[in-house]
Amino acid sequence: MVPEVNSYKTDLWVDWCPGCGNFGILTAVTKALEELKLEPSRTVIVSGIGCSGKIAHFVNVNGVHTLHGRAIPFAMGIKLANPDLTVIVHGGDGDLLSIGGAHFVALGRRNLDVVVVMHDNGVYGLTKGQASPTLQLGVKTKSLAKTNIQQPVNPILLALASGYTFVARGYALDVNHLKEIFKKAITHRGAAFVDVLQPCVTFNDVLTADYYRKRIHKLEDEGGWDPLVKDIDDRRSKLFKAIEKGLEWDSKIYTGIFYLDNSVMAFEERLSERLSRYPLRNPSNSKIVADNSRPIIGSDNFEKIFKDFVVYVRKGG
Amino acid sequence: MVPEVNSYKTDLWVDWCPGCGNFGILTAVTKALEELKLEPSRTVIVSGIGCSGKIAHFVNVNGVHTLHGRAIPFAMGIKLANPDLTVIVHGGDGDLLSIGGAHFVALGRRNLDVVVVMHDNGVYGLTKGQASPTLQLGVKTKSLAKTNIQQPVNPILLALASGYTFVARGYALDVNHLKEIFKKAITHRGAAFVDVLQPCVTFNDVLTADYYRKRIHKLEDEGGWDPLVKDIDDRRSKLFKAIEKGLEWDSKIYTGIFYLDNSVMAFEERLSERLSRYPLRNPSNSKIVADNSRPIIGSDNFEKIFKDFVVYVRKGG
Amino acid sequence: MELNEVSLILGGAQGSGLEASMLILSRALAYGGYGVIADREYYSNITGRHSYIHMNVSATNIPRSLRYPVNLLAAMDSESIFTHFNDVANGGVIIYDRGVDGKRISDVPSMEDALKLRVLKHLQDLNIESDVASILTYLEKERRITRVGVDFTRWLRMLASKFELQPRVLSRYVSGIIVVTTALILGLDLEYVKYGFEAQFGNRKEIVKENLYLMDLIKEDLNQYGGLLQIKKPTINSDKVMLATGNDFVAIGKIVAGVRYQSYYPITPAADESFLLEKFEVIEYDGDVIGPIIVMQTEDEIAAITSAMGASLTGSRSSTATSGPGFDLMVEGLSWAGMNEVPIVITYYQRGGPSTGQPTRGSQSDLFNAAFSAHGEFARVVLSSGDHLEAFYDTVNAFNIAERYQVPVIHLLDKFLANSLATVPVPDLSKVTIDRGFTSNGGKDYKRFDLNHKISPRAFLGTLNTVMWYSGDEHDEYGHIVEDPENRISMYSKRIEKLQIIESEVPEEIKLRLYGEGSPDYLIVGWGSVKGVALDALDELRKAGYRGMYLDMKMLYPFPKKEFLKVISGVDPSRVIAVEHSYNVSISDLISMSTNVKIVKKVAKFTGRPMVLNEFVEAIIKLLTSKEEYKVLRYGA
Amino acid sequence: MELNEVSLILGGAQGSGLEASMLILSRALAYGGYGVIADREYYSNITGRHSYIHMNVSATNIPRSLRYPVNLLAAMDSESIFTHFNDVANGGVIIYDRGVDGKRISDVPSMEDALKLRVLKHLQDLNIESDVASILTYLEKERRITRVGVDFTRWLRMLASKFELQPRVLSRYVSGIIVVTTALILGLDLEYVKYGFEAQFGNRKEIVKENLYLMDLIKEDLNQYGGLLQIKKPTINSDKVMLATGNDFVAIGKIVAGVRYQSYYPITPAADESFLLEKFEVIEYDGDVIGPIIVMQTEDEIAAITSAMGASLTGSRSSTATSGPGFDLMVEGLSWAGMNEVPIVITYYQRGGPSTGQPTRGSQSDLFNAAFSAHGEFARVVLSSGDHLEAFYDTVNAFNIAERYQVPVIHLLDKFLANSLATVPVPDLSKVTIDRGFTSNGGKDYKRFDLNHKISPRAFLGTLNTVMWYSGDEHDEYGHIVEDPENRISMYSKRIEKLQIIESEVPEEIKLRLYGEGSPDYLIVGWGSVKGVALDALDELRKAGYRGMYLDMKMLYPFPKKEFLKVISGVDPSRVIAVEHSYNVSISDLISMSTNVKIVKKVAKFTGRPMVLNEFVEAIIKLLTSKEEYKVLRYGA
Ligand SMILES: Cc1ncc(C[n+]2csc(CCOP(=O)(O)OP(=O)(O)O)c2C)c(N)n1
Ligand SMILES: Cc1ncc(C[n+]2csc(CCOP(=O)(O)OP(=O)(O)O)c2C)c(N)n1
Ligand code: SF4
Ligand code: SF4
Ligand SMILES: [Mg+2]
Ligand SMILES: [Mg+2]
Repeated sequence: MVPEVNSYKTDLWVDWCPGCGNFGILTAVTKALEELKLEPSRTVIVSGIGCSGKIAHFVNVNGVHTLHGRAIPFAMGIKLANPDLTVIVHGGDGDLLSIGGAHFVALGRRNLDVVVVMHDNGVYGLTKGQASPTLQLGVKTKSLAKTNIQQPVNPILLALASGYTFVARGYALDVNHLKEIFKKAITHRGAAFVDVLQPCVTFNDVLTADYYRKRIHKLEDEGGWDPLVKDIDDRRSKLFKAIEKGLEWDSKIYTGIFYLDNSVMAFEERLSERLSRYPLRNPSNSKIVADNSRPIIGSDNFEKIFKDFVVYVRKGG
Repeated sequence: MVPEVNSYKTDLWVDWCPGCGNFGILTAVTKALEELKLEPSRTVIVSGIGCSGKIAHFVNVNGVHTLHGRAIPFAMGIKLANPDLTVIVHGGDGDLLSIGGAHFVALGRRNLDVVVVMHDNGVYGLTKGQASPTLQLGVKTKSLAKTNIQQPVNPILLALASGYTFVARGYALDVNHLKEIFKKAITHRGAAFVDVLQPCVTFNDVLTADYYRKRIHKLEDEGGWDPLVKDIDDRRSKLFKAIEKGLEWDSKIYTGIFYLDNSVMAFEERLSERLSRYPLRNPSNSKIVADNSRPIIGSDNFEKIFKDFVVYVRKGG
Repeated sequence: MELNEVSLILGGAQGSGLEASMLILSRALAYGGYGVIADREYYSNITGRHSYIHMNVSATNIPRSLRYPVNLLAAMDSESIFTHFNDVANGGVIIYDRGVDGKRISDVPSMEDALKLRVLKHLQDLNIESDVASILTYLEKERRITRVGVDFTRWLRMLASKFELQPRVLSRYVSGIIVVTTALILGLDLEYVKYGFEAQFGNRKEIVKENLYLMDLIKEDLNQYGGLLQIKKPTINSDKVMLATGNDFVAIGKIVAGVRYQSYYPITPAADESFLLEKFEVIEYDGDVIGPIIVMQTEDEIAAITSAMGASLTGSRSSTATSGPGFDLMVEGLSWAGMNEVPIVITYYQRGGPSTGQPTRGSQSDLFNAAFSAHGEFARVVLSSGDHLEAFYDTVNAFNIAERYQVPVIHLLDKFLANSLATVPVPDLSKVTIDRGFTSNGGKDYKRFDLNHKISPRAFLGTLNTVMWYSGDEHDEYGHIVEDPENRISMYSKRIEKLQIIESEVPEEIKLRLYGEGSPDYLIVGWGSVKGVALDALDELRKAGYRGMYLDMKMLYPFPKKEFLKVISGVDPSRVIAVEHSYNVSISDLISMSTNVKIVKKVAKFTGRPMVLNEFVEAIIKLLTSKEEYKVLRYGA
Repeated sequence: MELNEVSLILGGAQGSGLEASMLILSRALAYGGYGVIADREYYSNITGRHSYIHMNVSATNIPRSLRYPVNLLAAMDSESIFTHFNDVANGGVIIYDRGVDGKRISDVPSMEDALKLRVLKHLQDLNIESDVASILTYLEKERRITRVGVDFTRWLRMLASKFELQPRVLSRYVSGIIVVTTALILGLDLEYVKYGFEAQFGNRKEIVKENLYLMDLIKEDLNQYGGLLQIKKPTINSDKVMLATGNDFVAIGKIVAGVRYQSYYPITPAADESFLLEKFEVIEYDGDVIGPIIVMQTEDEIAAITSAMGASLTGSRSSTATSGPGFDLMVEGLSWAGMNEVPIVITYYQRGGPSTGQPTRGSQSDLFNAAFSAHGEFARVVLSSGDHLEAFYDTVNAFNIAERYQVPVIHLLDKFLANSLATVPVPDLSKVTIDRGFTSNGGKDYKRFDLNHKISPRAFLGTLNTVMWYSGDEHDEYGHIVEDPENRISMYSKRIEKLQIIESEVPEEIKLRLYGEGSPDYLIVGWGSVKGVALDALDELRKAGYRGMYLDMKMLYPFPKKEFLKVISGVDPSRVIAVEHSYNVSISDLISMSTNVKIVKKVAKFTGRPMVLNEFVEAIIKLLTSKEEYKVLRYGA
């Protein structure tokens, strides 16, 4: 069906389970895009495979629905080649932290200006409810034959350890709060990570809306919370505070922005130090063809450019 | 050549560059095995691909030299199937933290009783010196065409975030100290990680012996350092101390044991709660064949075991 | 008129309990002595998309294929009617919820546009309105299809008040209603259905009771429809059967084979196999214990194959199960297995590709991936299975071949077989043996890759007084890296030449099987799950006067040239037809490559839906009677 | 007697500067007007293992293959002598360090046991002691081989005192000594060598000066040996050449083709290509800038291919480079490219497999991996290149084909070509064009997968007023997931049927090339880097009275059946010989499969070392004159 260009939602039928937390994420992200007035043609949602991954089809901006675990490197190629685009990754907790774990860490290391939104439901939704890397040890959701015997990884701590410069957690059912986080993540220059607690009503009967309702606290509601790194000396202390809050779980689960550091150069900036005219001139817009379908390197300049490889045979002999 | 069974070193020629830090690691590990009197036939070194990976051939215990980045899952299969074996992984920093990043995190989550030794030289040795994930941002070793524009990942912090219950750092040229760390790592029950600072004399002219000599401090030398988690309440504070020391780099680099938690069940223990006779009875020693090459499930017991799938057709009809 | 055979479709939204309906009804039928095969079609979706069970029930034999049109459609919702009404045979029956009478196609958001438009067009051509009632009226008038409108809501309300049930749990009872109604129309003894409920719900006695209460209600209300499509009394002579899916049979095969380490990363349609294995991790039996089987959910498929190889080195039978995307990730590991002569079994369930493709639909498009992916040259074996029972035996064969020849074995199955439920004879355990190959007790100067043997004696990691080395690099007899060219030639040749040993030693019945009448006037060649439809087609075609045979290629790599050529020798090449669920019908390429026999006639299907008998037979006749060489089948919603 | 052609080996430990020797000497020779080809053989090791350069220098033409025995061995150490002494021709020359005279084989720990034992056995058979002096004496006496013993240490000491150099840097000058000594013996004008030093060290003027000082010393000391193997004055008529490796030519080809995103994960023998590209990230030229080319070292090969696909979607020409293990990891990504019709180039350098195998040695054992790995069916193209210059043009072709047909293109090369250095004519840029295929400006109702075209017009991510979707799932024209069977048939067929368009449209010279004389009495079929040796063999065989042709298969997939059959039609099938660096000679399987032509005669080599002319010619003659069908070549240390 032809998408309505005026809306940030496509008119496809959304085939998530009724009550799924993903609906909240979808609303929050479309609202964020709308409020930021992002041009759909200059915005790309890159998603992995899972229930979460389908979101790329439901938002009326460019959508690249990739492979399980690989949304981040796809997004990296898109962003580096066309740095004008706003690139947002959506993935499941299995997608990003299990099979995609190496890419998750690598993106943090690069601090590339991409937002990563993790649909954190504690299960592998689309494959019918196996334990995901965020499911707590010893838990047995109704979809598991046996108790989970793998420890969870804390996404906030992992993101901080990897080098993300914007680290936040949102809750799928608190759409407005989530939307605000998304807006800040999108406008942040650097790698941003948003862990979104997302009830899976079909497979996860432990991490339910009820479970979260009792535990969620907003960081903003803690007196004097300020995640922003003021200068390099402030980094360590902000990092520790972020870790401290990020690790809380059993009785209190914090949402909001844990860490925000604008002092680290984004990867595009580092590149631009090396590639003089980048990002203005970039892979997606730099010329490669001259007239008559000729390459811009032709008989006239080839030898000059590759002079190190050309040997002019000595005269006479 | 036939290895000398009395020695923990094989008599192969060691083809690392003269002066390579790997020699120190080799000595430390063979000494540790020797002092622990580990039975070579019950010990397995599982290595990845890189200069570091060759170590599996130089130690006279079982050696499994695997694939780039995959030593950890190979080791997991070996250890789970035969939990009697002492299993030690050796990998490069590229091997374990770049291509193998997802496995590195997953092992921490499992707290499986395996030791991971990382040969941390800041470069991809065997492929001629590209930047590894531990090389600092902005550094240009002699083997790089351009300055490194990826941030380093801090292995100590990443290991802690992943859930390793023994986290240490050693220095390849301080063999005795390293050996002691190895011994403790091997005897620790759970996932142990040892980050070994290893000068690469051929490609890394920044992280040299000289560089380290000026900066290395032993944690033990700090008054009152005690990495051991006493009880669950102590966990958080020990974790924070470990992170704090682990993040130090520019002027001081700490070696020694950062974190040690014996209170987390090892994966084998969790399994044994589920599989009654494990680890005593395990995949490598449990019976599968009866007499005459018959499976132990035969005509007599097949239907009983799989009764849920058998339908006895109603009589008469 | 009583029917020998009934085809039916149970349709409804994903998540509404269709699978339970399938299981209960099939158990009931099996208990009653009928043969059943049931294909499960569903979207890559958890809740809401259209899903259906396509079943074939027979009183006279164990059915091997599906047929269209069906005699009965049991529709849980309007979408099922819109989607399948055209597939109901004249004189058939449609069971549906009277509450949806007024629904129009445009009211159904879950239907895909392509289908909607197609159905609307069709209805327009027939000059019917696009609502349920109009369609049913039309069917009644023009095609003598009885509509059995039932009132789900009323029954559920009665159930609720009787047992004091919450409204939100009521939808769970719809699956039972569908079963009972269907059973009534088939004129089944309701005792069978009772058995079905009991077998399904086991000791959850309350649920059984509730369903039996519903059964009584329904029986009363629908008395008039009883036996509308009366199926004959069964004449299959067997006092017990197994009722299980392909996934189940492979899992059971692995348990019997002695698998001790199974790794997996969840993926459709492979994950159910591991799920079952998890249930059998430890089998307590007569005071003894079988196992443990460690079933590991790994972080990805790379860890799945590499950890299984690690486990295998310790001497435990090890395997993993996956489908296309996961197999792709295992390819580098496969190459290590080849280099290090590691016995390992990879159960590979094909689904629709490329990429994520149609993850819940079937295909046979991965033959070349299984046979040829991975860099470098080394010995591997690819086996396929034609039906559920073969899947069981072949699973054991796969482990035996893996250990005997110290090679990775890929057991290539597909979603059709994996997810279809069937009544199957109980395997004959007296035919099963375990072959662990040439093992060694190691010792002081043990050489894992001893060149004195074509297949080196294998000691396990952990063997007393023994150390050994493995390396993905080229190695010497000890397993240490060596780049010497002469050593290279010896080691490399030794590894590859195991293929010749395998080709010559593996028994013929594991390689291929031939069905049908001698000196045929046509030959169908296929592999895997097309067997069922091919065999049924032989029967149909015989009635139409064609004498045919079906050649089931079971060992696909190394390709059994000799045996194949023997079979093919008597047949007119222009009367050989290759069939496959793919576009390329790649088995014909494999045959060309291995034997230089060129098969030009092909039947292909790549919609993700299984080949059904009628279209298959038609295609064969067309190919036999015309110049056409390539038929694409397209039946099935 | 002056020589038209000289073969030589420069041997020494890895890390001792052999590569520099090769470059300086080759530059000198190129400057002097000679043709050069140089193969580099080395272990998977950074320092210490034995490494050597095998070169062929010609005064009359650009050499295409290597030969044994060699006329000259320049040995930096004793291991080089032990390893290669047997490969020196009667009447040849060995340059060596007099300091190693007393070394015995047992003193060399870096030699592998297999080789040690073989050499010891050989020496025993010859009844010689296993020390350098004994061997050289024997060679002098029995085989008229001149030993040119030099005193490295003395020269280096003199150099050190003259320029006040630290002892630890002295070893760097050994490469220069080797070059000068070799040049002297070949009777080269030392001006050429001077040029070599200058070209190599550029503005590091001090180093040039030091080396020239050494040159003078050596000239004086070794005057007596000047022109011992005098090479003729060159008669090749060309005023300029390129001197570069296969890696270099591919990188240069990518730059000319307009690559803008190249991802890689380090791996031998691919990484050098990316290393060169990195140097050309931004080409400042005449006040303008070409580029930028983003060269990304990714975290693994999965990220390499997926990020390159991402970049490609934005319209930038994108590629990645790898070898077997890395390609294996890219296979799932490849399948996504097929499904989403993403133009992307994968440069695939084959090395010895399986697994890590022989990572620094060559092979052609990955043809089937390139052509058939990945699940599901989709269009891809596999191209190969026969030599350095072809590698350049084919790189551009690869991008053009990728974009024109919106398919992944695999450019299949190997380590032999990648790492060998050669003098090559400067590419003719007037023959190069850029074809970006069918692009679109998008717009409001843009459909990325428009079924109205066999190849849908491609708009790029970021196009004004345009949104589009991509999905690895089966999709509709917009790119949205759809499981409808009819849509499936259309989309699936459209994607695969591009193969037919490619087969029919791609120009013949990209598909295959035929060399040699018409109506031949034998035909060699090969692909990739065997071209050089095959062409030289044609010449040799002509001298022996055989009229042959060489068919170079360049487009391997889709296989150009029509053109192949045309070529093969005139030739007696029993006189067709397939050659490949593999065990299976898989090109013959590919041919059987695609055309049903069965090639039974095969020449294989899988030691990791390149086929050399003498063994190749012998094998062909053997196959032409006997019943033998399969020859395994094994020459080279
Ligand atoms: C390589 C590969 N392996 C496995 C799968 C099967 N698969 C599909 S979705 C999924 C996991 C979904 O879990 P998660 O990432 O948490 O996403 P969710 O569905 O919970 O949103 C898996 C394993 C796949 N598509 N590709
Ligand atoms: C899949 C795969 N990709 C790439 C390589 C090539 N490779 C060999 S060693 C290596 C990296 C070595 O670096 P590191 O892991 O740090 O080990 P080191 O050599 O420094 O000890 C790489 C990329 C490979 N063997 N396999
Ligand atoms: S399975 Fe869970 S995550 Fe997936 S759509 Fe349903 S509720 Fe949402
Ligand atoms: S390259 Fe570096 S790490 Fe590798 S052996 Fe040499 S010094 Fe050691
Ligand atoms: Mg999830
Ligand atoms: Mg390293």
